[in-house]
Amino acid sequence: MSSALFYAWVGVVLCGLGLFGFILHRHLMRRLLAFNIMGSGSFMILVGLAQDGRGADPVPQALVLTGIVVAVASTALALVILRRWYRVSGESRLPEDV
Amino acid sequence: MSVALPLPWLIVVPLGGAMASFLVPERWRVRLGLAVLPVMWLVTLAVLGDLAAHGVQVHALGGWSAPLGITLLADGLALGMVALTTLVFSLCAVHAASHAAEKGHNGEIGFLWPLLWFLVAALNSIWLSADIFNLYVGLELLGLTAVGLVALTGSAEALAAAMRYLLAALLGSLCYLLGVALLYAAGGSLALGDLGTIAGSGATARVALALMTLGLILKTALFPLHAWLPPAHGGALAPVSALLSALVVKASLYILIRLWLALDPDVATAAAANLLGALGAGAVLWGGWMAWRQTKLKYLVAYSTVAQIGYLFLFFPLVTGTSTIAGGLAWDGTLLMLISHALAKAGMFLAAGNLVLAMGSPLIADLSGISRFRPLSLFSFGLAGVSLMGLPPSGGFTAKWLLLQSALHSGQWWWVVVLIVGGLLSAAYVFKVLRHSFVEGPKRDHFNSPPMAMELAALALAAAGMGVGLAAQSPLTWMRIGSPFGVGG
Amino acid sequence: MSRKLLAALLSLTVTLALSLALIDRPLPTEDLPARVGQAMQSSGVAHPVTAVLLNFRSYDTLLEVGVLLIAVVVALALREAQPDGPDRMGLDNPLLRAITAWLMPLMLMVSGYLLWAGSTRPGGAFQAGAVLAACGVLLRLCGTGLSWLEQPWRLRAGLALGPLVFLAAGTATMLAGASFLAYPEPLAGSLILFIELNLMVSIALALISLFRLAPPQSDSPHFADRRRSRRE
Amino acid sequence: MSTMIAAFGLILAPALPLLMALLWCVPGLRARVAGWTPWAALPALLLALGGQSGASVQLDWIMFGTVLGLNELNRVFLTVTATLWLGAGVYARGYLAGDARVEQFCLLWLATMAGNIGLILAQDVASFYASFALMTFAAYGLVIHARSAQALRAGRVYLAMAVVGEALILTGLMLAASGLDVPLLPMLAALPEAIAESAHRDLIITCLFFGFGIKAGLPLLHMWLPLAHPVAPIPASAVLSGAMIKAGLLGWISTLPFGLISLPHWSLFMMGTGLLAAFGAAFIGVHQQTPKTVLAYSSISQMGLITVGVGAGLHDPKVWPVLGPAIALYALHHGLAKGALFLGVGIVGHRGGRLISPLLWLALALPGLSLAGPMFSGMAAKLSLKAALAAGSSIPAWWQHLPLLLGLAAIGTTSLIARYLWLLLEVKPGHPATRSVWLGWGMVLGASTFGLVALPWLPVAAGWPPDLDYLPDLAWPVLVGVILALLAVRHLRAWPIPAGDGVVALEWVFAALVRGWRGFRVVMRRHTRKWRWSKPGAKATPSIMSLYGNRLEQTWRRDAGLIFAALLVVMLLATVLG
Repeated sequence: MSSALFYAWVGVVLCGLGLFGFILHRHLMRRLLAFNIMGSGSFMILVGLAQDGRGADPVPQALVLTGIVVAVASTALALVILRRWYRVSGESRLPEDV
Repeated sequence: MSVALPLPWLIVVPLGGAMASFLVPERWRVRLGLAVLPVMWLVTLAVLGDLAAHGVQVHALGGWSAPLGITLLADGLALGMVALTTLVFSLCAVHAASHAAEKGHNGEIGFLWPLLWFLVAALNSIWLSADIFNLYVGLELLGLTAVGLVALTGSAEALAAAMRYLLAALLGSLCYLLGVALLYAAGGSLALGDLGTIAGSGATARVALALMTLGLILKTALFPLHAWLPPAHGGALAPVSALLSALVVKASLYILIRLWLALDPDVATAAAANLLGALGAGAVLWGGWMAWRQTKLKYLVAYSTVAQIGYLFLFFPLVTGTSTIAGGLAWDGTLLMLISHALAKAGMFLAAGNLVLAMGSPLIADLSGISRFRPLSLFSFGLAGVSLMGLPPSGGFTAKWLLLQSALHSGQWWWVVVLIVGGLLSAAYVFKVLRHSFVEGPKRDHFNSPPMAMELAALALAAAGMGVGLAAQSPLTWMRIGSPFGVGG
Repeated sequence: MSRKLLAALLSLTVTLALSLALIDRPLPTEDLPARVGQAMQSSGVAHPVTAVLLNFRSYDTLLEVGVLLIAVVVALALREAQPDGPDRMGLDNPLLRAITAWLMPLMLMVSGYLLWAGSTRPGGAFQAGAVLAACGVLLRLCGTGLSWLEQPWRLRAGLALGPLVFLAAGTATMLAGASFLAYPEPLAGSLILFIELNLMVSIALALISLFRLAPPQSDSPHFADRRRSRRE
Repeated sequence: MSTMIAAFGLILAPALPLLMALLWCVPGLRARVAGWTPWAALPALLLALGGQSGASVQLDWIMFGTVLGLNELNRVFLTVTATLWLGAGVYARGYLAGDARVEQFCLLWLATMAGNIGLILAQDVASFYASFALMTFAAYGLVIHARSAQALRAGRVYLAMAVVGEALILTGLMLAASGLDVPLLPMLAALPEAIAESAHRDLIITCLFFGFGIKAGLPLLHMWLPLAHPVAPIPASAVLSGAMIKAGLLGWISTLPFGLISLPHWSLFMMGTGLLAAFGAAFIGVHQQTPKTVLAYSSISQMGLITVGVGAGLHDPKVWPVLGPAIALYALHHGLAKGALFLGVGIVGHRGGRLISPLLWLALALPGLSLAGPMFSGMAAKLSLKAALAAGSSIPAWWQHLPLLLGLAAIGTTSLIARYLWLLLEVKPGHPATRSVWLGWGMVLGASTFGLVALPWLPVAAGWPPDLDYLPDLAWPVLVGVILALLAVRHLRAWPIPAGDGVVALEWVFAALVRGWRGFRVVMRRHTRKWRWSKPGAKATPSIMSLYGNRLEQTWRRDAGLIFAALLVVMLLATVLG
């Protein structure tokens, strides 16, 4: 196994863990963290898998940079909504999940 | 020979509109929005004219052609969606603007306009993009805008709905991104047109397809992943609901369709297609049933969207492994269904918004007596309902007719049952509303009256849904330009 | 209990499927890195990642900045719909203040360097903007009000600056007859730097705003009621 | 030039009412459009009277290409339809003057009319079905015009049956069209052949027979009729019963494979059904308490007779060329006569039944006599139908009794008319009759009395003037009926059979089912509460979401993540292994 493939595989494991957390937890903060873990996992797959056996590839690296910004924006938006929701309802979970 | 208008204008104009309306003081935003609308129309019509004159258009962004750069592709389907977006958006914008004008201010929804323009930019970027990673960015752009529009009123209900929507959108786009990562590793290119070269025998493309499909159907709110949709669409402002139901859920479906057609036929298996068809059938039945059970008018319309989305997913079993004729019929039928649902549903949401405004109550039971006071809004609601029920001569009917013919042609008669039972269910929930509004209950003479422009916007959309069926040939002829099923029909 | 098991089982299956996809992978037909290498000299920058980000796939970057801006717009809209109470941010911590005072110039310098370095080595507008935003966050944690940000118009102008410049550059090339975002070769390097500079400002402002707009802990009467009733 | 005029007429006939309906949507024009409403049927009438059979026009830009045309057969239907819509429209103008919902009524009237005329002229499946549906659903508004509880109930039954009918018709048409080479542009004329050769022939015929049968008032599918007709405004009842019922008949005639193959089983079934309707409806009808309900049952009975004729046509293909026109003629006769009878109720209503002059009584009774047989148009229609039935070769043995059965049915008709006239006496004075009301009634009455013999192009098979030898055949049932009626006045009291007969039982069963289900749920809930995990007495959290969704829906919302993952696994299996 090349190191690039290993990175990709770690990404796979992270994705699995993230998915597990995302579907199991109901606390919104935990879900958000799980989403970020899953996101990191997919970035690792994106970079690692493409470079396996072919050496450095700038394209996926650039894609990941774009992806990170998008993930940051999404996370920030989620946090804003989450905090607003917490403020008006006093809940850290969604209505049916309480 | 005239020079074709560059495609990016379709994105530059709304993006510029978004930034401009973000910059200007609040009191100018409505006027600015109405001023940009004609520009949007000009650009749309010019590009449509180019399509008619020169056929399929390709624009290599930055001068770098695929696979190095990103290309925009404007075939009949893409520009059909662009035109649909412009039409639906204009009428929703008129609705929103006259609502704001009537209230005398738009303080509480001050950032509505920048978000609306971002929505158009995001939609157009998705319709035109021919690059799977760019589609991911477009999806995120669209998702966050839509979530923002849902949350806009800031009430607890809106925030909860937005949060649930956001979670679904995030999970969906992550799964899509995972698929992109796998496809890039397997094919070495991100261009949609290059996907067909990936060998279908390996597991990578198949796993990628499964991930992307699931992510996209979560964003499309296909049963049983539809749970986020009713609160989000049912709780938002009327023009926002209209745009979300008419266009936003279609964007992820559009990507899915592009993806399935681009991949090697070996990858898109019949089992997967039938699974999608079965989920679509479930959506038609469950969504229709739930719509009928609703007590709030806008939730009824929202569940109706859940049901109508189901029809669109019959596309997959009807084109996978069937004859070209059946596939072509399904292609035509699905596109027509997509357009007519977009128009009818937008009209229905606007009409429902007007009715709710007039009643001062969100409940269907409070509609009694409205038939005499707001006949025009009710008429628009009914007209849109005709299209959703699939009664002739609406677009819904023509689309269903094509889908039925396709199902019979490919020998999959069970989808016929779904289509017909779905029509009966939609009749049940549409007439539920009409029945309540024809009842003359306790004397009520206090009804608010929304401005005329709001009623006319709803009517225009509902009538357009009707017109699409009446003149079904011409939109289909347009949208067949560059179609994988050829121009015959 | 069974829920946890089910979740574990399902995610394990997905992990296995992904692993299978990793192993059973066809060889790609396209060699994109080679194409990037060939196009490098006309890209205007020396670092391939920056070239991809701001030239070959600059459209992605434009939309990505749009995503960031949307998040801020939504946060602003939500604050309008539900005004926050008095701003009580600011930790009363002398050590933090002291360190911030020391670090601030250094961080500003790092930020500038990252922006400059972007054309030849790892770095760029986002990284620089992130460091700049960190400065803002630190200042805010110290309770130093960024008062010039309170002015809505200035904030909006700053936020829209980067995307607008980017969009204008792309449109200008289109008006000149080339493709959208097709920088003329001799100008490409400086144009990219200029765009990145503006982007950095907007990105930093966006991140700071997002930090500021998530409502702080508050004990509004309504909120306290809800918590009390839950406890009972 | 003349083809241009013909094409223009063909388009204008259905388009004018539609156009006026569109103009109605402009608030400023609404009152004016309402005033013009009756005249929207004029182009159709002119087309029917002055048009040429064989004219057609193709409009490629509508749907998948729409074709409108006029031929020998649909011209007959167009005549009766246009006359009725015009007459009843003029009548409605006087009848509804001062009604609060008159403007809405006009919109629905125009839409229904457009559908009715459109379906008659349509030559392609899509526009035929489109017009049919437009007529069906717009008529719902006419039925519930009064908004009373009765009207809404009638509307509910009407709508439920109409929706089922539409679904059946759509299924049938589509299955039939799928056998054609060009499935997108099927012509109506191509359907009978396609059905005759189709592998699903019986399924298609079942769908179409019952689908159109709902409109035509087949037994057990008739239940909307006696509910809807009495509650609708009088002019609406007239067109419902006179013109729109005939749409079902036209549907049969233009789609089923008449004259192509022999289908003895279907023939037997249809004729049996028709006879059941003819006698059953007459029996129930004479026990009714309002004149309009009696007329509704009379319509069912008359449509039963027509169904017998239709069934005969499926037995022997060779009979059809004679039988088809005879059926059309009979439909024309019945439509006009029934329209005149319905409108007559309103004429009586303006003074009260006992106060009107003998001459007026005679005028009111005329269409009834015509319907029963021995007079005017009715005579011509019945004679040609009898002649056509007699022409059938390879007759089954029981066919010889058909004249007797038809005679017996005529006794029923006579009794119904007698009952109707009797009930008219009881009508209390109501609204004033204006000139429009008299004019509308007069138009329909005149057309029903002389129309059939005045139009030279009508295919009167037995010829005119009729052979007087047939007179006894037609006269004896009337005599018997009159005697029976006189006896009944003296000695019999009406049974309390509710209007809508079967639907009452159905409603009862349905209500019982709903009650049972609710009770079952209450019991189950009590039963399961013990095993709920939540602590007893814990107050349920009031959820924002409680206004929508049920428990299953809440599960899907709460466990969306798990469902997503499960579906993902299924999809992975489907792609990787499939």
